[in-house]
Amino acid sequence: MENRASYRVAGKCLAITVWLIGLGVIASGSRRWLPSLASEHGAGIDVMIRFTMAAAGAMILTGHMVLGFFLWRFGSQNKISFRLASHRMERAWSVAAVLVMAVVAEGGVLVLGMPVWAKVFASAAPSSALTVEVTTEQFAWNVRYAGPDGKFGRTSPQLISLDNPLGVDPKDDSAKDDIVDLNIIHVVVNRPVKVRLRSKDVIHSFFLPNLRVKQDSMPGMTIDLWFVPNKTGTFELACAELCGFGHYEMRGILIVMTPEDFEKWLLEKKNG
Amino acid sequence: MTTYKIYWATWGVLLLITLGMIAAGGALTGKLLLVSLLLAMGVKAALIGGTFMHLRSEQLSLILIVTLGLLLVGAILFAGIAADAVRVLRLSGDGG
Amino acid sequence: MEITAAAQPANWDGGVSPFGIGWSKLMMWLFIVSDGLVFAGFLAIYGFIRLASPDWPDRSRMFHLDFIALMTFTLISSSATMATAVAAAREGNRKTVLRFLLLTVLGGCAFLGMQAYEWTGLIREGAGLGSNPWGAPLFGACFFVLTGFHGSHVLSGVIVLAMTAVRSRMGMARAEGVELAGLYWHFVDLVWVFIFTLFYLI
Amino acid sequence: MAELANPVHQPSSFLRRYIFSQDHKVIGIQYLITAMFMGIVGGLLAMLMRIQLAWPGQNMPLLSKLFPDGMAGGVMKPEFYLSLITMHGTIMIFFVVSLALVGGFGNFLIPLQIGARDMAFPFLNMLSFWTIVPGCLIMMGSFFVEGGAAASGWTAYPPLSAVRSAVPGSNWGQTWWIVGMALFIISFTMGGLNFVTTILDQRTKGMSMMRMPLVVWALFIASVIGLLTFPALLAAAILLLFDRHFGTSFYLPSGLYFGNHLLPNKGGTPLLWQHLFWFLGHPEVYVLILPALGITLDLLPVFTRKPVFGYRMTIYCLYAIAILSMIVWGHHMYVSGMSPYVGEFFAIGTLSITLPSTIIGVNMIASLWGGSLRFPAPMLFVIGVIVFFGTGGFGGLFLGNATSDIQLHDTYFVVGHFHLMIGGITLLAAFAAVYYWFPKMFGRMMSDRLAKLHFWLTFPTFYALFLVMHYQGLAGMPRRYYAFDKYEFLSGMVKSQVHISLVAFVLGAAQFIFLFNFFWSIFRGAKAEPNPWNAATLEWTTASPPPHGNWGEELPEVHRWPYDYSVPGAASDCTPQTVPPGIAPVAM
Repeated sequence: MENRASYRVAGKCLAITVWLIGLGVIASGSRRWLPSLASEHGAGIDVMIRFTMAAAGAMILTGHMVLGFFLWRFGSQNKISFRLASHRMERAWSVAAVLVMAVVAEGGVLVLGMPVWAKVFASAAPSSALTVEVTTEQFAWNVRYAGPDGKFGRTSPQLISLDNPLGVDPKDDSAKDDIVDLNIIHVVVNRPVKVRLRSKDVIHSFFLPNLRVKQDSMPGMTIDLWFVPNKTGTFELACAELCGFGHYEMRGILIVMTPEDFEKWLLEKKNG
Repeated sequence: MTTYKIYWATWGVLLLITLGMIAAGGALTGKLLLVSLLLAMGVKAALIGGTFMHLRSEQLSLILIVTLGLLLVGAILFAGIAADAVRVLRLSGDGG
Repeated sequence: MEITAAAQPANWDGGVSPFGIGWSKLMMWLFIVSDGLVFAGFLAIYGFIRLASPDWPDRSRMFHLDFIALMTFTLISSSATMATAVAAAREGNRKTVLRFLLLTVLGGCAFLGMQAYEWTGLIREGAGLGSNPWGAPLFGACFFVLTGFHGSHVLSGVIVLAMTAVRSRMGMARAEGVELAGLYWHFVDLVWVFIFTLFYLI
Repeated sequence: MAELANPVHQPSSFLRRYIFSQDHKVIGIQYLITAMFMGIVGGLLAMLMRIQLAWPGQNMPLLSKLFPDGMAGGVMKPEFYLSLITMHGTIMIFFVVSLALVGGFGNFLIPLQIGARDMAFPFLNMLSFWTIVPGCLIMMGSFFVEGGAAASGWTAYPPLSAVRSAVPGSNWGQTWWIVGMALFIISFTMGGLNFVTTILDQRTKGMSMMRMPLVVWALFIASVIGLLTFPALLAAAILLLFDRHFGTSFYLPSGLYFGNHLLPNKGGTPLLWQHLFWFLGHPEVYVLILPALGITLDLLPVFTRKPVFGYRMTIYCLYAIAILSMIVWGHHMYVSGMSPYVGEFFAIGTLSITLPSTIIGVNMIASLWGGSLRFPAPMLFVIGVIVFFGTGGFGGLFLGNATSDIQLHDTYFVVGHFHLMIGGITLLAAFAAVYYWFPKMFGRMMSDRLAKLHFWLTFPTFYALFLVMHYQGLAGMPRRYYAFDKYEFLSGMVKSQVHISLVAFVLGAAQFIFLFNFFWSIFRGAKAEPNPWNAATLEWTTASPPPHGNWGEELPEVHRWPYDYSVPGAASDCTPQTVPPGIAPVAM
C-alpha cells in the first residue's frame, strides 16, 4: 500500500486536473449563453443571473485553486504537518464561509431578486395593458383577444367542440367581437401585455425564453401574468412543463409589432 | 383494581370532554367554537398520550420526539399548502 | 402488522439505554410517529380541500352526531380496557390481562360494526367516492378516505390484539408484547380523536 | 441490565444464511448487488435517451427489434421516450442510489461501526430487503404493460399522471409505478426504523453519540428525514391511485377536456399533488446526499492521516440541513401557480440551506490541509466528490433564488444541477465506499489499477457531460424534450447534444470496468488483512469478513473518537477507537 512515488504523481495529476476544471468552468461560464433579451423585467432577471454567475464563479475558482494547492502541496508529505484545529479555529473557518455565502446567496435574493420577483409576480398589470387570454391544450396555444368591447365572452367546458375549442358561449353578446387565434400571439411593443393563462387538460408552461417569462398553466385556475416587450420582432414560445408526447413540438410565436401594424392587423382580422 | 383507577378516571374525563364538544356545537358559533374544539381535541390527545400511553412517565427526549415529530411536521405541511388552497379558490373558474 | 414480542435479547451493554426503554418500545414509538404522519398527510389534504372548496356541507344536519358520539365512546372505552390490560400484564396476573384484552377486541369490533353501519347509511343516501348529494364534490372522497384508512388501522389493531390474546392465553405473551399492542391501539384511538374533531365537528 | 450477549447462533441452511438471511452484513451486500443491477438498468435507459437526443430522426433497426412497440419502424416514439425519462429518474433515485447508500452501506456499516451485534430487529430488516425486490420487479415490469411504463416524469404530476388517456404510459404503467413506489416507501420505513433504533439503542460501551463516525451520523439523520417525510408521499400516492381507479378527483379540477370529451371530475387541483410530492421530494434528495457526504468525511482522515476538520460543526450542520430541508420544498414550484408571497418565503428558506452546506464543503477541503495525502482508489473518488460538491452546489444558488428560477426552471440547467449533486456525488461516494469497504465485506482487495482506470474514465466524463448541461439550460433548452429540431433559438445548442451523447457512452462503458473488478475480485482479488487501510473505526477491529455476531465473545469497548490519527506520542499514526487512554493520550 505504501508506494509513495505513485501517490506523489497521482497527487500532482489530481491537482492539475482540479486546476484545469476550475479554469475551464470560469472560461466556459463567462461566454454569453442567455438568449437575447426582449422585455423590460428581463433585465432584472439577467442582472440576477449574471451576479450569481460571477459570485459562484469566483467561489468555484477559489475553491478549486485551494483544493488543487492542497493536493499538490500535501500529496508528497509522508509526515503530517498539521494535526488538529482547535474548536475555535474550526468555528472561525465555518463562520467565515457562512458569512461569504450569506452575503452572496441571501444577499442576492433579498437585494437583487426580491424587487424583480415582486414586480413580475406579486403586482397587478397596469391598466394600459393589452389583455390576451391564452388557453393551453395538448399541444397547442389557443389565443383570444377581448376585441373592441374589452370584455371576454363567457366560456363553459360543456360547449367545447371541434370548431369551438374554447367553449365560447355564442349567446353571450360580449363574445361576438372576441378574436380567436391559434399558436400566434400579436402584441404591441413597449405596451404592457397581460396574459390570462388557462388550461383545458394538463399542466403546460407558457415559456418565452427571450422575454424571460415562464408561468405554468394550471387546469382549473386562471393565472394572470404581465410583461412589457421592448423589442419588435418574432420570438418563439415553448412549453416548459411535461404535458404529453407532443411536449417537444408545442411551438408558438409571439409577434411584437408597432402600434400601427397592430391596429392594421386587428382590422384585417375583424373583417377578414 | 386500585392501580387501574387512573385509567378509568381518564376514561371518565375523556367522555365528559367528548359530550362537551358536541354540546358546544350547538351553543357556540364561529371562531370561538373552532378554538374551543381545537383546545378540547388537544386536551383529549394529551390525556390519551400522557396516561394511556405512559408518555408522561417517559424521558423528556422521547416525549419531544413524539410530540414534535408529529405536530411540527404536520403543522409545517399544512401551513405550507394552506395559502395555496385559498389561492386556488380565488383563481378558479373565469376569475383573474 | 405482526409484532413479534420474543425478539432478540437486548445486548445493549453501553450502560443505560438513552430513553430508558427497550429497543422494541422505541421502535414502536418511531413507527407510531411515521404512521401518524401518514394521517397527518391525509388531514393536511383534507384541510387543503376544505379551504379550496367554496362551501362545505353542515355535518351536524347530515350526520346524527349522537351515533358518532357513541362510536367515540366505544373506542375510548376500549382504550381504557386496553390500558388496564397493559397494567395487569405488568403485574403478571394473566386472567385479568385476558379478560380486558377480549373486552378491547370486543370494543374494536363494535366500533368497526358501527362504522360499517354508518357507511352503508351514507352510501344508500347516494354518497360515494366520486360524488355526493351535499354540495362540495370532494366531501364524499374525503370522508371515505379518512374513515376508511382509520378503519383499516382499527381492523389491523383488532387482529393484533386477538393474536396477543391467544398468545397470552397460551402463556407465551410477555408483558412487553401486550404493552406494544396497547401502544398501537392507543395510537389508533388518538387518530380517531383528531378525525372526530376535525371532520365531524369543525 | 444486559447480560453478556452470547453470539447469536449461525443459521445453517443455505436458504437462511444467504437468501433470507437476517445478518445485517448479508442484507447490506444483497442491497448493494440489487442496486448495481438496477444501476445497469437505469444506465441502459439513459443510453437509449442519449441515442435519441443525439440522432432524433435516425432509423435504428436493431433497437426496433428490442423494443417492438416503443420503437416501431426503427424511430423511437415520443411516448416511449417519456417512459424512458420517467423510469430512468425513478429507478436511479429510488432504486439505485437509495438502495446502494442507505440500504447497502447503512445495513453493512451501522452495527459494525457502533459496536452492535446486529440491527435491533433483524427480521424486519430482512423483510425490508424482501419488500424492495418486488418493488424493483414491478418497476421493470411496468415496461411490458399495455401502454408502456409511466410517462409523466419521476415527479408524476397530475392530470398527466391521473387521467388514464393523457399519455399512453398513464394507462396502466402509472399504476404499476405507484405500487412500486408504495413498496419502496414501506421498505424504506422498515429500514429507517431499524437504523434509528439501532443507532440510538445498540451502541457498545463507551460509544457515545459524539464518538460515532460521521457515516453513522449521516445515515442517522438521513433515516430521520426519511421517516418524517415519506408518509406525505405515501398519502399522496394513495390518493393518486384513488383518482386513477376509483373515480375520486383529488387532483382533477372541473372542466378537463381530453380526447374531445369532458371528464366528470370536479373539485380537485394538481397543485395539491405538487405540494405533497415536493414535501418529500426535497428532503429525499438530502436523504440521498447526506450518506455520501458522511462517507466522504469518514474516508478523508484515513487517507490524510489526520483528524477530520470540524467534526462538531459537521454534526450541527447535518441537524440544520435536516430541519431546513423540510421548509424549502416550494422552490420546485415558483412558477407553478403557487402564491408569489409563499414563493418569497421559500426563496429565503432555500438559500439559507446553502449555509450549512458551505460549512460541510469547507470542512471537506480543510480536512486535506496539512495531511500526508495518499491516493489509493477510494481517495481518488473522495476528491471527485469534493470537486462535484464544489461545483454542483452553486447550481442551487441559481435555482433556489426565485428570480433566476423564472428563466432556469425546467430547463437543462436543472438537469445538470441535480445530476452533479444527487447523481454524481452519490455515485462517486458509493464507488469510494465499495473500494474502501470491499476488503471488510469479502476479505479480498479490489484491483487498484482497474480502479484508477475506472476513476479516470468516470470522473472527467461525468463532470464534463453535466457541466455542459448547465450551459444548455442557460441557453433556455427546456427539459424532457424528445427532439430539439423545432426551435430556432436552440439551433446553436443542438450540436452539443451529440457531444454529450458520445461522452455519455464512454461514461456508460467505464462502469463495466467497475462491475468486472467487483465480481472478479470477490473470488480472485488479493487476500486482505483485517485492517488494510490502517483505519481507526470499529469495523476494522474485527476479522474480515466479520463472523456472524461481528465480534467473538466480547463486544469492543470504545475509549476515543473515531479520528485519532497521528496522535503525538502514540506508537503508530493510527490509534483505533478501542485503545484505552493509558497507551496514547485521548485527543478530543
